[in-house]
Formats: sequence, structure tokens, C-alpha cells
Amino acid sequence: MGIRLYDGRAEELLQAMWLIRAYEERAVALQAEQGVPGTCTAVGQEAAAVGVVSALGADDLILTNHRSSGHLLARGADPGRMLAEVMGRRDGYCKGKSGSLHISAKDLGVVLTSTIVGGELALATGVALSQQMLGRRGVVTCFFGDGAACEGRFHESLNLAALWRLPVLYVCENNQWQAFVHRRETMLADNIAARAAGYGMDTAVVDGNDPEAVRAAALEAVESIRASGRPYFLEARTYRLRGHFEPDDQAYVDPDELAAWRARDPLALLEARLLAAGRIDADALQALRAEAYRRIDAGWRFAVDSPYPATAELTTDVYA
Amino acid sequence: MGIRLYDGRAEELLQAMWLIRAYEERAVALQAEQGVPGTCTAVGQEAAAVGVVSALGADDLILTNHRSSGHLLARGADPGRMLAEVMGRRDGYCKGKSGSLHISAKDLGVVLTSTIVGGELALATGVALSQQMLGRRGVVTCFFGDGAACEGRFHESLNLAALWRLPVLYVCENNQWQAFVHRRETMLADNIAARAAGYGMDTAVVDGNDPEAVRAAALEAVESIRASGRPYFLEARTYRLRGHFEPDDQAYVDPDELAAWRARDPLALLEARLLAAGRIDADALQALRAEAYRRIDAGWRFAVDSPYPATAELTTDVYA
Amino acid sequence: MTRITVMDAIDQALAEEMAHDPAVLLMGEGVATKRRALVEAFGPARVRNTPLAEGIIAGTAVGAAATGLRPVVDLLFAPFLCYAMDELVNSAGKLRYLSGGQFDFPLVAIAMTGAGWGVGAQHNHNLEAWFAHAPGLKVAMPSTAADFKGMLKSAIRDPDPVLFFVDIALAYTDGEVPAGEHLVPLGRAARRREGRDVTLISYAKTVPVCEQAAELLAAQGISAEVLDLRSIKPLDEAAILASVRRTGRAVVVHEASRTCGVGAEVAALIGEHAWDALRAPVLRVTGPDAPAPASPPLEQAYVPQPAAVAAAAQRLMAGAEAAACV
Amino acid sequence: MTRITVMDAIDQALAEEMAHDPAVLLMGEGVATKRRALVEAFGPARVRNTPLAEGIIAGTAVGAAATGLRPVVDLLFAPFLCYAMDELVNSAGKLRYLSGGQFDFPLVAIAMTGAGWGVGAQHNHNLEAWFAHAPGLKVAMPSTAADFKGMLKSAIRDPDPVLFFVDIALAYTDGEVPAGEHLVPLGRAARRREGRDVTLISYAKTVPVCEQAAELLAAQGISAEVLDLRSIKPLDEAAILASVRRTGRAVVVHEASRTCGVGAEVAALIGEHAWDALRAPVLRVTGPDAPAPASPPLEQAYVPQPAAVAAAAQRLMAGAEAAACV
Ligand SMILES: Cc1ncc(C[n+]2csc(CCOP(=O)(O)OP(=O)(O)O)c2C)c(N)n1
Ligand SMILES: Cc1ncc(C[n+]2csc(CCOP(=O)(O)OP(=O)(O)O)c2C)c(N)n1
Ligand SMILES: [Mg+2]
Ligand SMILES: [Mg+2]
Repeated sequence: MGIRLYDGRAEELLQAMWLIRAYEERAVALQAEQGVPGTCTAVGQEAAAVGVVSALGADDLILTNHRSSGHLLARGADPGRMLAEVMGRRDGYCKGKSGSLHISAKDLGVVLTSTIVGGELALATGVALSQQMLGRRGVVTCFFGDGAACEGRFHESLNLAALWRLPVLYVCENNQWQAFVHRRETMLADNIAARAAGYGMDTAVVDGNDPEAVRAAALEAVESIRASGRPYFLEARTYRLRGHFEPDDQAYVDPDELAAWRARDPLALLEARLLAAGRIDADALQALRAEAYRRIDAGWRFAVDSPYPATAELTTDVYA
Repeated sequence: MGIRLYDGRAEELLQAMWLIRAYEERAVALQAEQGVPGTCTAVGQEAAAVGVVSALGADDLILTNHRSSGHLLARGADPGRMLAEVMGRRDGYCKGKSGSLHISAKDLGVVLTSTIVGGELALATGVALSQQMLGRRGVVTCFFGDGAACEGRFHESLNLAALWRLPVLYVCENNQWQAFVHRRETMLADNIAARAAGYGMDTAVVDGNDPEAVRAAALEAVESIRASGRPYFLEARTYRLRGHFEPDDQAYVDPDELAAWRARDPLALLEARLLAAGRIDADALQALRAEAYRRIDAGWRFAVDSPYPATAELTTDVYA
Repeated sequence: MTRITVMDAIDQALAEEMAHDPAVLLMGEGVATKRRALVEAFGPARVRNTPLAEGIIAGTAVGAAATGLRPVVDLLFAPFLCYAMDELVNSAGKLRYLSGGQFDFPLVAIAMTGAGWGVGAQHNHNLEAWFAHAPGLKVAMPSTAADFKGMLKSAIRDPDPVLFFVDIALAYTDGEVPAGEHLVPLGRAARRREGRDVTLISYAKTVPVCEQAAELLAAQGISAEVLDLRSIKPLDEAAILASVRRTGRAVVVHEASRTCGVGAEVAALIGEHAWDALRAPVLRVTGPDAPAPASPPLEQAYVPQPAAVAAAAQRLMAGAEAAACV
Repeated sequence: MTRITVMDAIDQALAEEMAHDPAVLLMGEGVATKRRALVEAFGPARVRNTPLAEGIIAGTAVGAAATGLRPVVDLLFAPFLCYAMDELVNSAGKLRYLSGGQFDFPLVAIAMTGAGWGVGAQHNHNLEAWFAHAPGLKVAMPSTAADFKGMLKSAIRDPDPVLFFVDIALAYTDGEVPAGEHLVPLGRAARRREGRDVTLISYAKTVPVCEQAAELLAAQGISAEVLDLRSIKPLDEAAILASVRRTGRAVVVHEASRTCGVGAEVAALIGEHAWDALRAPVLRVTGPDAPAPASPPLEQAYVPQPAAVAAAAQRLMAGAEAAACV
């Protein structure tokens, strides 16, 4: 499976979002029922991932973090190889060595995933410097959370990217949570984009639960970067509908807040809009969902059939 | 010698500034002529140091960095013990173990000096947390440079201080240089205070070469912190008139820029203003300068008479 | 005596020390969320969630420690300490010395470490040797619930900065903890099993591994002593040397990577100071010089196994030549 | 052969490698100010002053290395590496492995280290053991101008991340450097002096200390071999073992703190693999487990001295018992 490119039809976006949702449901079930290691799910954040990734071209690169499944799947990653990686199998994207937390897929341009919060921010400037110095056209999209925006690297990365005019699209998925701490407990300001503007880059804040809005904002951002050579900051306001890392009972979450955001589930929102506007019918919707679950089923079968790596792999890949 | 408190008369400020200037001239000469280790001099920045420190009370605390002599001397530090420290003698403020780069003087409330750029920013929040939790009144003044404002800790420190309402007076001495790199090469913005405002604290920018202006701004800042319990950010715009660390030929400095700032030497500016307004006469000025040099001479004699620490000191003070 | 898990032992230590000394406070990403009982008992000012920024969490602790508080910071997983090295090493470890003794730094930094959760090398890296190598710090890494409680309490009362590592494989194991005030001093090893022929020296999760190896060895008529270092710095040199002087042989075991690990230090120390008593080389059984993989079977292979420890001891018993061909 | 200083050797290596490979670039706080000749030769895009932020300098290097460039970063003084540990250790050291080999990280991080300038422990801290302990990194620490040049060139060409330490006491010493292309491989020790009775093993500034100690010993009829490790990781185990197998005795010398230092590793290795050949314990002569003081006489006392090294060797010659009473 290769890089997935989008022409922007709503069905494409919805399809990608359902693939992510179905993938996460499987990952949750595998953890709960089969003792597969837990994962950080992107449930609730599908629109942000798909909206941004759908705006990227084949040359563009992506850096992501611990909550990467949406970015990977939207980019065309094979759910089978992702599940194999989560399960520590040989056919995972990283031979099972990464597990769920640092999946990179170089062929898809998803490079240098770091689960150190802030890690992706520190590496993105270097990837963008390569693009700039080697005359490559692709924009470097760096996904990170509101938590990462508290790390010093946020400041250092944005300052350098602005100063050196590096082609970075910073995408902050502000999902209101930083593991078990609410964003409100970590910063006075309500939005992160305002800070980014202080470094001298253009910024936008978008409803992260509306994939069409995110896509439009991301297209504008990418265009701006290609035209100006300067970085751009896009904040997608969204919500982490499940816990931080499976399993997580979310006992610490304010039920009203959670309910309010559940009512804004990005898949339901998009479906309702499309149905209301007659842009899709119920049968097509049904088929699209079924296809997503079918693909995840097939992926899961692939993953369980994949063997564990040989013990000798313990010490390979350390050095070139 | 104890903490020096100021009633705000211009002679007081000028006297403190001359003491710093005379001290630095001696430190430069000792390095050049006697092989004493080099220092980071505060020549050109005397007004910023004296203006801020003169606004502090006896309970207030100071954190400083590698370029600390102005802050220490303004606070009442004994030039003899400072020179002894620079020379690695037993009677230095830190028994000779610090050398010039990390001089603390707990008795004066000058605590936890770190020469790691950004170090003072990371420690200041903790000192302020102690003040807050232990019900102490003193404001924590944290001196740092425009370079430190590039480190991630700047972001982390300001964010936390604003969030936890810590009584920190951040004083950025923006002296246009970060060792051998001009500030322009490190950030797009021209001033640092604008960024600080983004964390949710009051800010002010002041002419760092005018001690009366700095003092007025610092008094307002301290008052604001005491009243609101919230941090405050004060940027003093000034210039490093000598090199980064002695010896330094400043070959990399734009001569026009240097000349323009030399013309704004803070001591000369204040003297001219006082003379013009009849607030001081030439004799008093002369006496005041002579006294500064006399005190530095006496300090130097004290320092050279101080023995080196015993070799056993190599491994004392590591643990409590 | 009551039987509690290591996690509960840590909770008890925190609660007791917060009750014992109002200067103690706890900070970290999620500590107030995860330890509601402490928040309720001691209030939100003393149990603080923080922004996601290890550097300033540690820096705040260091600054607070020097000026009257006794902070405990939970930095979550050991690799995240990489963001706090300046504060821990350059400030907490050096500013007492560089200031000529003007400041003390009574703080504890807790971090989880070690294989067991399949989370990979950015969450699992045994870094205790770094902090042992850096001056001015102390390092504790217990293996039993009782020691977790007693050493954490001692660490909180200690006037110096202590890195306190929690091996995640031990976190939910349980053990007997004495009732009432229970303090275990830093710097003292514990003999977990007596033996005559060889000393197995270890700490944290590989202590039980050594105990199992000792069982295997016993079945072969080899009497192995098991020494739990508990404290990496200060290191209980006297206990190490006394044991090896008796047995004449030693295997040092830990999960951390071999090169410049604690095992190197212990082996070098024994060589220097118990040379005359040694009947065979000191061997090391350690994790590899590789990052920790996430894949469960690989992760298990990363951890020293009882059979490997027993095999090393057997080689020592078979004679120096066999031992040298490792 | 021409005689140049270590600083010039570094300059030459940088200039030659930048000419040799257009992917090489140099970044750091002040590199463009201090190395005008390189800026003129290769342009400002390839020789870049940076903001004062070690973390992002290192992170940028790591990201760039994985995607086609070969960055060299000057991080100034070793303690400042504390701000870049995540990028160096968690990213450069681990992401090759964690990605299943998808990325290479051909980068060099240069840092000054060691006593000599009276600048105190926040500018002077020998941290090479940390990076040897962390997986996936290489560590070079030469002692001669020729090696500084030849090893820096090799480090820049190496596909893996290399920490390259410059002992400040050596920076302005000079030495012969071969004309023309001069590459010294990583991972190979150099015998600086042949000897029969004892091997003095060291690196960086303490290599000349060992050479002086060997002179002192020669005057007493003791023939000391001096081995310069040059590369801390990979470590030239074969050379170490071969020498000790010949002499039967070893003293390991470095300025870094003792606990868990490189000396511990070398001593442990020798014990494990040359036990049968050892005629006496392996001794260490190292800097203390204390921060480095600024005071000039204290700072000198921090550094291992020739007399101390010679005394250790004499104790070994006097017999194992004397040696063990250190
Ligand atoms: C440096 C570091 N600190 C802490 C963690 C543990 N951790 C993993 S994800 C996470 C929350 C991250 O919050 P955010 O950046 O907002 O991303 P989100 O999980 O919400 O997508 C934390 C604390 C980590 N992986 N790295
Ligand atoms: C973390 C760190 N990086 C680099 C240095 C070396 N250094 C010492 S002072 C200095 C410049 C600091 O600039 P700034 O913060 O503006 O303070 P100034 O020297 O101008 O007063 C540098 C790069 C250091 N001490 N610490
Ligand atoms: Mg978040
Ligand atoms: Mg400056």
C-alpha cells in the first residue's frame, strides 16, 4: 500500500475517518480481550488527522508522535502492518521493535516518529532543513499535542523554523488533555496559536472536528508555505474521546465536558451534514463503514499470522 | 558587608554603577596582566543592574547568571570576596570553588547562580514557589539575557510562573549579544517582552542604559507583583560594550553599532544629566568615582592576600 | 507486617512523609489526578499537577529544595529524565559544591524504568548509571515493597538529591511491609540469601532473577549468596567486598546496558579491593548495548534470565579458564 | 607531516570534509563567527550560527541526518549536552533501532570537556561514559592533533551518530599531522609506548600523563606500555586485552569521575577476558566523584597526576597485596 492522495471528496475523508475509527476499536478490543499492549487512540480526532493529511502531496513529509494512528492510516498505511507492529510482530512497520508508540513508515513519508513529547518538534526543523538545502519541494508536517506545546522544544522549534524560513506545517491537535492533566491546568491561554504568532509565522485555528474545515485550512497553510517558504501554524481544536492509553476508565474526566464533545463526534457530524445535503445516501454510508471494518479485519488476520521477530533481532539495527 | 538598600537618590545609583565599572576594569586588568581567569563583564549594563536592584527590598531574592557582577555589587556584595572568588581563593563567596561564573551569596539573597544559560530561569520558579508556600514576602528577581530567552526553559518557566501565580520578576537584559552571535541572528522579533505577554503576565520595556528609568520601571514591577501575586516581565534594552568573556577583541562586532552604544554609556549619560540639571557637581562626581576605585583597590588587596583552598576542599561540599 | 504492592508502598511513603513534614510536596504530570487521596489529605498546594515540561518540573524542585521545601517530583518514565538533565545534574548535583556549600538540595526525583510493559526504548531505559557517574546525586533502586517504602521515606528526609527508580516489572508485585514507622537507610545493601560459593550481586528486577538462579544452582550443589544493592549511590562497598571475600566469586547482574553500567563499577571495585580473595573473574550478566525493543518476546530476551545467571556462576565454579571464555 | 594545533586539526578536518561531501554542514552557537574561513569557502547555508538552544540544535541535526544531510554540531562545553540529551540519546541513539532500521543518523556532536580553564563544573564535566552507556551512539576522544584530524574526518563520514569530545587542555597543544588525506578509524586504540611490565590505559589529556608516568617508571626500572584508547565506543577490546595479556598488569587512567566511568568498564573487561593473564588487580586512577572546582590549584588536583599513576603501577609491581590496599 502506498501514499494515499485525496481529491477532496467528502466520501474520501469519511472513508479514511472510518478506517481510523475501526482500527482504534480493534486496538482497544485487542488490548482488553487479548492482552495486546495498550495504545494511545485517536478516537475523536479523526477529522483533524484526515483533514490535514488529505491536503498533502506525495512529496510532503509527516512527523508524528504517540497518537499516530490517524496520521498513518490517513496517509495510506496498511492497517495490517500497523497492527502487526502494535503486536510486536516481524511484519510490523518497524519489525516489531517500535510497538505502537513510535511507528514510522519511511515509504509513506512518515518519518522519525518520537514518543517523547516534544521529540517531533525538535526533529521537524532538521527534516525541513534537509528539504530546504537539498532543494526538495515537500512540506514537513509536524503533528503534536497541546501538551507538547508546554515543552521547551515548542519554543525552540518554532523560533528556529521562523528564523530560518523552514517549510514546516505545525499542526497542534489541541485535544484538551495531556495524559491525565487537563489543558486548563497547564496554561493560562486558551489557545496555542496566539503564541505561535509571536515567533513570526502565520497561524490559523480551526474546528478540529470538521474534516472539511480542517482540510480547507490545511490546503491554505500548505499553499502559504510553498509560496513563502515560511512555516505555518495550524491549531485544530478537538477532543480526546477515549482515555490517554488503553485501558483508561476516564474517571478523571468531567462527564459534562465529555458528553458535550461526544455530541460533536467528527464522524457523526460529517455524516449528518452529508446526509442532510444529499451528498451521500444511507446505503453508500453503510457500505463505506462496512468496508472500513472489513479492511481492519483483514489487517488483523495478517497481523496475527505474522511471527514474532527472531531473538537475534535484539541487537540488530543498533548501528548502520 | 550586607544587603544594600537604596532610597533612590541619583548619587546612590551612580556610586553603585561606578563600583561595577571599577570592578570590571580591575577584572579585565587581572586577566590581561596577571593571568587570572577571564570573566564575563557587565560593562555597559551597569544601569540595568543598579536600576533593578535598587528597587528591591531586603527580603527580595535574586537569581543571576554568568554576567553577575553588576547584580552582586549593586546588592552590596564585597568586591574583595568577589575578586577572591574570581581568583579561586578561599575567602571568595564560594570558597573559590565557583570562580567567576556561578557566584552566589546567600546572605545577600543572591541564590543559586547558574552559568548554564537558562539555568536561572528553571530555578527561579522553585525559589518563588518556596516564597509562596512558606508565606514569605520577598519577590524573586531573575536576571537573564536575550540568549537565555532562546532556550526552551524560558517558555517553560514563564508559563509555569504565570499559571501558578509565582512572585517572579523576570528581568531580561537584552544586550544584543549571545556570546559571539548577534541577537538578530537568533530571533525574528526585536523585543522579547511581546512573547512574555503571551503567557499572561504584565510586561514593560525600558531603556536599560538609564538607571532612573530602570529603577522606576522595576519599582512599578515589584509593586505589581506584591499586589497581584503574579509574575512580571521587564526587558531592559542595553548593550554589551566589552566582549563576551575576557579576553575578546570584539573583531566580530559592527563598529558602528558599538560606537552608537558607546555614545550611550550609561555612566556618562547619568553624569551628564545630573550635571546639566545641577543635581551633582563635578567635585562630588570626582569623589564618588575615586571612592569606587579605592574600594576596588582594597578589595583586590584582600583577594590577593587570601590563600588558595586546601587540596582537601576538592571533595568537600559535594553532599550535605 | 502487611502485604502490599510496591505502588501502595510508594503511596504510603508519600503520605507518611507529607504528614511528617509540611515542607514535603509532590509535583508532576498527573500526580494530582492519580493520587486523589493525597490531594484530599494535604490539599492541592502540596500535590500539584504540572504542565508537560520535565525541565521546569525538575528546575522548580531544585529551586524549591534550596529554599526551604522538600519536593518530590514524579518524572514518569526514565527516558523523560533526558529533558531534566541540566536541572538534575548541573544544578542539583553541582550547585552545592560550586556555591561552597551554601545550599542543600533535599529533593527526590522518581522515575519508572525497565522492561515489562512492551512500550519500547523511549519509555524504557535503565539510566541509573548516569546518575551514579554524575557527582552530588544519590541513586536508589529497591526491589521489595518494604524497601520501596523505607527507602523512599529515607530519600525524602535526605538532605541531598536522590534519584529514585521504580522498575515497572516490580510495580505491582507485593511484599511484606513492617507496620509503623519503617525507614531503610540509603547506602546499605541487603543479603537476600546466604551462600558460600559465589555471590550474585544485583538490584531491582534482577534480584528475583538472581534468587531463581540461586535455586537452580542449589539444585546443582552450588551455594549462591544473593546481594541486593538497593542503593546504587552511595554503594555499599563494604557489603560487596565482605561477601565476595567469603565466596571468592561474583556475578553482577542488571538489566541496564553493559558498557559503563553499574556492573562495571562493581566488578572493578571487587577487582581493586578483593583481588586476593577472588578465585575466578567477576562476570557480568546484563542487558545488551541496544535500545529496549517493544516486541514482547524480544523485550523478555532483553532481561537477564535465571538460566544465564546460573550458567555464569557455573562457569566460575568450573574454573577460571572456562570463565574467561565468555 | 606538518605541526599544527588540535584546534587547527579540527578546522582542517571540517574544511576537508565539507569539500569532500556537499551534505556536510556545521551548526552551533557562534560557529559562523568563529570559523569565518569556512563561511567564506562554503557559504552561510553550510556554516550556521544558531539561536542559543542546544536542544533544537541537536534535534535539527538529528532530523537533518536522517533525511540526507551530514550535520556537525558544535555544542560548546560538555555540560551543555544536558540540554540535548533527548535528541542525542532518545532520538539519534534509538530511532534507528525503534524504526527497524529505516533511518541512519550520520551526525557528529562536538563538545569541549575537561579541566584546564578554571571555569568550574558547569563548563567542565567529562561525560563520555554517559554516551558509552547509551545505546546506538559512538564516542571519540582523541589525544593528538593527528587523531583529532583523522578521527573527526572518520566521524563525519560515519553513518552513525558520534560524540566527539575535545579536551580543552589539549586544544592548543600541537603535533605532527600527516600531509594529504588522513583518516583514523573509530574503534582502534593506539600504542603510544611499548612496555613489558604494566599497561597504562587512558585517553585524552591523561595520555600525556601516562607517558610522563611511564618515564618516571622507566627511571625505576619498570617498563610501562601506554595505550591510548582514542575511541571510547566502540572500544578496542582486542588491543586492551592483547596488551594486558602481555604485561599482566594494568592501570586505567582518566579525568572523569570514577564511579561508572570508562575505567570501570575497562577494568571489568580485563577482569572478564584476561583473568588468566593478570598478575595483579587492575587499578584505576581517576578524577574524584565531585564536581570540578574553578580554583586553579584545586582544578589541577582534580586531574590525575603522573606521580599518582606511577605510584599505582609501582604498587602493582610490588605485588597483589600492596595493590589491593588502595
Ligand atoms: C517528555 C515526555 N513526557 C511525558 C510523556 C508521557 N506522555 C505521553 S503522551 C502524554 C500526553 C501528551 O499530551 P499532548 O501533547 O497534548 O498529546 P495527546 O496525548 O493529547 O495527543 C504524556 C504526558 C512522554 N511520552 N514524553
Ligand atoms: C546552555 C548553555 N549554552 C551555552 C553557554 C555558553 N554561553 C555562556 S554565556 C552565552 C551567551 C549568553 O547570552 P545571553 O543570555 O544573552 O546573556 P549575555 O551573555 O548576553 O549576558 C553563551 C552562549 C552556556 N553557558 N550555557
Ligand atoms: Mg493533548
Ligand atoms: Mg545577551
